[in-house]
Amino acid sequence: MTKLYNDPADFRQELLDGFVAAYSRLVRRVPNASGVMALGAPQPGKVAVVIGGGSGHYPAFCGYVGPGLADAAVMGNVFAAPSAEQVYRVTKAVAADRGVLYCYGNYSGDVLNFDLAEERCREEGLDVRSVRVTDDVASAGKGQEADRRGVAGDFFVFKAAGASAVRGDALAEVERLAAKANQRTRSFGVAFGGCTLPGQREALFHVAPGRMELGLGVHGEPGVESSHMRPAAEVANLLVTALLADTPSGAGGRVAVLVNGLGSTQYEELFVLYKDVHQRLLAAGLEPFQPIVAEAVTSLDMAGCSLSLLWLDEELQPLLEAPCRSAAYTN
Amino acid sequence: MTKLYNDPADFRQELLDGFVAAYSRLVRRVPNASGVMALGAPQPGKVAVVIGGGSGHYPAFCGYVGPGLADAAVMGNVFAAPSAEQVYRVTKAVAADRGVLYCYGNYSGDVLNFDLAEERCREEGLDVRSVRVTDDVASAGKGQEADRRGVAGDFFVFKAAGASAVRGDALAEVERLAAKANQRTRSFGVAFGGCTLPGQREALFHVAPGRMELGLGVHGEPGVESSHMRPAAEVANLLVTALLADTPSGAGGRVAVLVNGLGSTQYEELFVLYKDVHQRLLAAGLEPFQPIVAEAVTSLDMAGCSLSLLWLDEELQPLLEAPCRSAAYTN
Amino acid sequence: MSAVVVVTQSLHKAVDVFQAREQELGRLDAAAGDGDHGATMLRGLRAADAAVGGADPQSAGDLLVQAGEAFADAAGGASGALFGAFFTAAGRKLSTGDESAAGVSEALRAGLALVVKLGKAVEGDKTLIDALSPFVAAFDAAVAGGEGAASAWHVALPAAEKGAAATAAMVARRGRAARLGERSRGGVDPGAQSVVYLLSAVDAVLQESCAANSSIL
Amino acid sequence: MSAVVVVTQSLHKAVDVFQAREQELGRLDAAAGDGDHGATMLRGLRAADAAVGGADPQSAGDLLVQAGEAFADAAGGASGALFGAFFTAAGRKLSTGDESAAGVSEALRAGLALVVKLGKAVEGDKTLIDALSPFVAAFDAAVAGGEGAASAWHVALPAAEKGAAATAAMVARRGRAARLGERSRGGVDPGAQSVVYLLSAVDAVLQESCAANSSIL
Ligand SMILES: Nc1ncnc2c1ncn2[C@@H]1O[C@H](COP(=O)(O)OP(=O)(O)O)[C@@H](O)[C@H]1O
Ligand SMILES: Nc1ncnc2c1ncn2[C@@H]1O[C@H](COP(=O)(O)OP(=O)(O)O)[C@@H](O)[C@H]1O
Ligand SMILES: [Mg+2]
Ligand SMILES: [Mg+2]
Ligand SMILES: [Mg+2]
Ligand SMILES: [Mg+2]
Repeated sequence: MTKLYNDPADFRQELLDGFVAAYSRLVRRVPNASGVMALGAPQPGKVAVVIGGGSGHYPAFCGYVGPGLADAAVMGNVFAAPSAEQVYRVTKAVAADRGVLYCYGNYSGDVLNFDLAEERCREEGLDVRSVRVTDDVASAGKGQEADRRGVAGDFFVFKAAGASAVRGDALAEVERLAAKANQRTRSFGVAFGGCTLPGQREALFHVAPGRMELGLGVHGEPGVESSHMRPAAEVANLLVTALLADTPSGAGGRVAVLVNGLGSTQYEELFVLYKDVHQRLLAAGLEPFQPIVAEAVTSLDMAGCSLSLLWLDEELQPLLEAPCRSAAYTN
Repeated sequence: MTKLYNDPADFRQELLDGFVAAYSRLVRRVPNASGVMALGAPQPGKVAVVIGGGSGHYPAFCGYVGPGLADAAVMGNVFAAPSAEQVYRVTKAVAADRGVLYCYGNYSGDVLNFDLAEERCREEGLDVRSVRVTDDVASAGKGQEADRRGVAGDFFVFKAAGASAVRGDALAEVERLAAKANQRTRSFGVAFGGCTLPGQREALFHVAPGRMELGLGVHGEPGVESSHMRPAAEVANLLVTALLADTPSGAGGRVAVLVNGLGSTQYEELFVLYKDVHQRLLAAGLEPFQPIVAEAVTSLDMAGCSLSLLWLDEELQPLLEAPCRSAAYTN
Repeated sequence: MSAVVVVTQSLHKAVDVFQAREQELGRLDAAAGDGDHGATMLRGLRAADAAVGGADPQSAGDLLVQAGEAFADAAGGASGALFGAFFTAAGRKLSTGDESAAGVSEALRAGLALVVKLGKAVEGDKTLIDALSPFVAAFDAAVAGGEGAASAWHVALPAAEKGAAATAAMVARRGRAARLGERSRGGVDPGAQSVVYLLSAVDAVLQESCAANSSIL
Repeated sequence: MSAVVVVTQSLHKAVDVFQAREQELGRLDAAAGDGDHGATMLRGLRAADAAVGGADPQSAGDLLVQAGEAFADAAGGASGALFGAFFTAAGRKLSTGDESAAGVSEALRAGLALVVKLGKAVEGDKTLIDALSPFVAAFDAAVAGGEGAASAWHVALPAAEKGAAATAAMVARRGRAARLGERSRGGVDPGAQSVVYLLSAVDAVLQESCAANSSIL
């Protein structure tokens, strides 16, 4: 339950103020807009990577702004996509001379608003492209990959886009690589308990004691299936099985791994889970590459976790390995 | 509530296995001991910094092992100090030729076990010193600083010790600087909800709806005072006031700041809180230095947060600024 | 009552209505989505109301454009973009056309067309379209049958209500809820319900104005 | 029943007792500490029991030393170090001294002395000392009065129980709970309660052994 707030209507504004006050060594507020930009932006000679979405998912999105990652993040209200107007303003603030790539999770609200901003920028002659993250296998079946929503896989796609942009790749190339990272990323999550919007007393949803929800969305969208709670080893098995069943075409044997906590689930639990995830991946003949066990894309105080795999190749691996610096992730 | 586990009796073992499997690029398991050591340890020419304590506080303690931070972490069971035997074994595994510094929170169990290990090592001719972190102003009054327990201030003390050791300082100097960092660090915390030990169905304590506990310990030790829940701005005021009232002697005007989440409290809430913390520090004539808003020392899934301030000087600031790399903190 | 006053009073009324309905709409959204629909609509309407309240008296169309822009920006999310686009497109049409019943009808059609173009939903997808589209058709028919705007509005309202109610039996194919498949069946679509509350707020203003025996609409 | 058998059977019995008491001791610890005392004791006792069970039959003193080391290592925490030290120091004394009642008395005193030395607690600090110290004194007195070990143990047990019960009214001055000041008053100290359960487990074994009319102790 959200406990620390003043007027719930000011929540987005105040969290951005606090974020920028804390991390002024990395970011500043986009003037007159609900967004955060890297200190060095706009950076001539570089494609600008603009990420964004609703609030409530920190480190997504503002935690990933900085050198080697995003140039800016547009921040909507809790669980609400930012408006097209805000996306537009942030874009104008960070666009340099090589164009702009939008990267965001594939949700109706985000698509509508980023698309409107993209159209407006294009009318002004600014080259803007978009890569929508669609990693959640629970949200649409095989063959409908483009309809899937974006969850923790955001992290891999942002990292790939940021690393490509910072080394000077052209917009079409940054777009291609981000799209490729997305095309090869799969996630699946489970939830054990609901989250509560600031100022609300009732949780968005409840998970009955002793049960868990499979495939639940990061905004509390109900899962695709409900199950009794299982030991960590079985949950690991279930997550790995769901992803391997959806292995993307052209996949190799090396996978970047992200075990993501949604909010209330402890790091210790994530490590207990990872123990078996690791063994299952090895057993499936896969080589886990620089696994990350952390809170990368949260959902307020939801209890639960997800597993994301990115099947690497020789193009993508260096992008994940590349250095970067941001409030939430430094490599 | 802890949800992801197998046999609760295996929790420590499994989380360590998972941690080491995930971060094998940074750490490895200490052979035959409940601990984690940096890949480069033992490192000749360098004082070894050994941290540790009970599990349930990730990133403390194993998340802070790596270059520029600790050489090893000894990990006890959940909320139980590691045994003297384990401390001893880990010490022997990472001690090089410049001695060893123990850094840990000041709790009866930790003191007893680290002291026993220290004594045993000394008998073997190994120079071991200890710095106990005592930052929690809620746990003992002024004049009794040495009786205070260690909470999120651990982070600053570990960072100072790690940075001093890695640049080649002698043991006495590493000890002096870690002790100085501790002497100048103050923390105060509030809790909004209890945490649950793995396998237990009942929380360790409960905070009634609409109330909060002031000065609660990171293991659920009851707070020094109970209060009605307040808006974030008032909580910020209360935290800053408590720390400023306890300003250490010799304090300057620049303070390192850590707003620490205990587990279930959202990052967004911590930023909303930080907005007012920042303003209050400025109003008090203090200059916040590279603030960190993160989960640095957690308490399973407890809801709550703490504020830590380290009054810097020209010796300590470079230690905090120095580069480091670990699973949880890279600078 | 002038068309300008109808717009400003309707927004004012809508703020009251959505304040009372915020929790209910949130719960409808929580059933299959993310629970923010009530808060999003209220945020948008407050901003629209404020934008229009501060503006110099202009044409109703210009006011609607301003309201739509303020709504879209403050609300965000899917409904911010879609309701905002509806207001803006309707306002544009109104300010270039006339404020007769036929002009209002054209404006509504323009608004609906943009929402469909942006959101790509068709009737039966369990979205706000399921309330808005039948309303616009019924309003059109009433106007073609010779009704004035206020009376056509009142006559058409049940079509929106019926459309919204029918979403309960639908499986979502657009928006957040679309990922749920069969599990999205059972609840009324929050966006469709909001359409009903919005149109009802306008209706209330129009009926009051008729009772006071004004003319324009 | 030999002293070796008393040690092994007592540990075995203690595992059963603490299994039944784990939750209760956890709750006592949660009141002012961190709630892990029951789990910690049980973990330690299981390890001690396993270590001793696997060992070749040796002297009771050596077994106690091994039990103490296994206990301390597996339990961790404050009680791991302190109970472990008690067993180890008592065992060392027993294996260098004799296994008569006077020898047991000396061993108990050696154990207590190390616990006091390490933990620096005195009676009244609301720790396990408040149960252990009166027990050792009462045992001593009973032995001095001519009782055999088993009967002295039985006679001394109420002193531990009384000491543990008295901790409820104390303010903690050592260990985790010491930070609470006045708020630590009210509950029995978990470590003191564990002393009672441990001593009672030994007593049960000794009384059975007497009933079976054995001799050594
Ligand atoms: N593509 C779309 N076309 C038409 N209406 C849509 C579309 N996507 C979403 N909606 C409408 O928006 C409503 C949800 O609004 P809201 O909760 O405010 O946005 P979000 O889904 O971004 O949280 C849905 O109930 C539906 O009526
Ligand atoms: N310094 C000390 N001297 C004597 N006994 C102590 C001391 N510190 C703690 N204890 C005992 O240990 C008990 C707590 O044990 P336990 O919960 O297992 O350890 P921890 O405090 O490390 O969680 C207390 O109830 C008290 O009896
Ligand atoms: Mg939303
Ligand atoms: Mg403990
Ligand atoms: Mg919604
Ligand atoms: Mg304890």
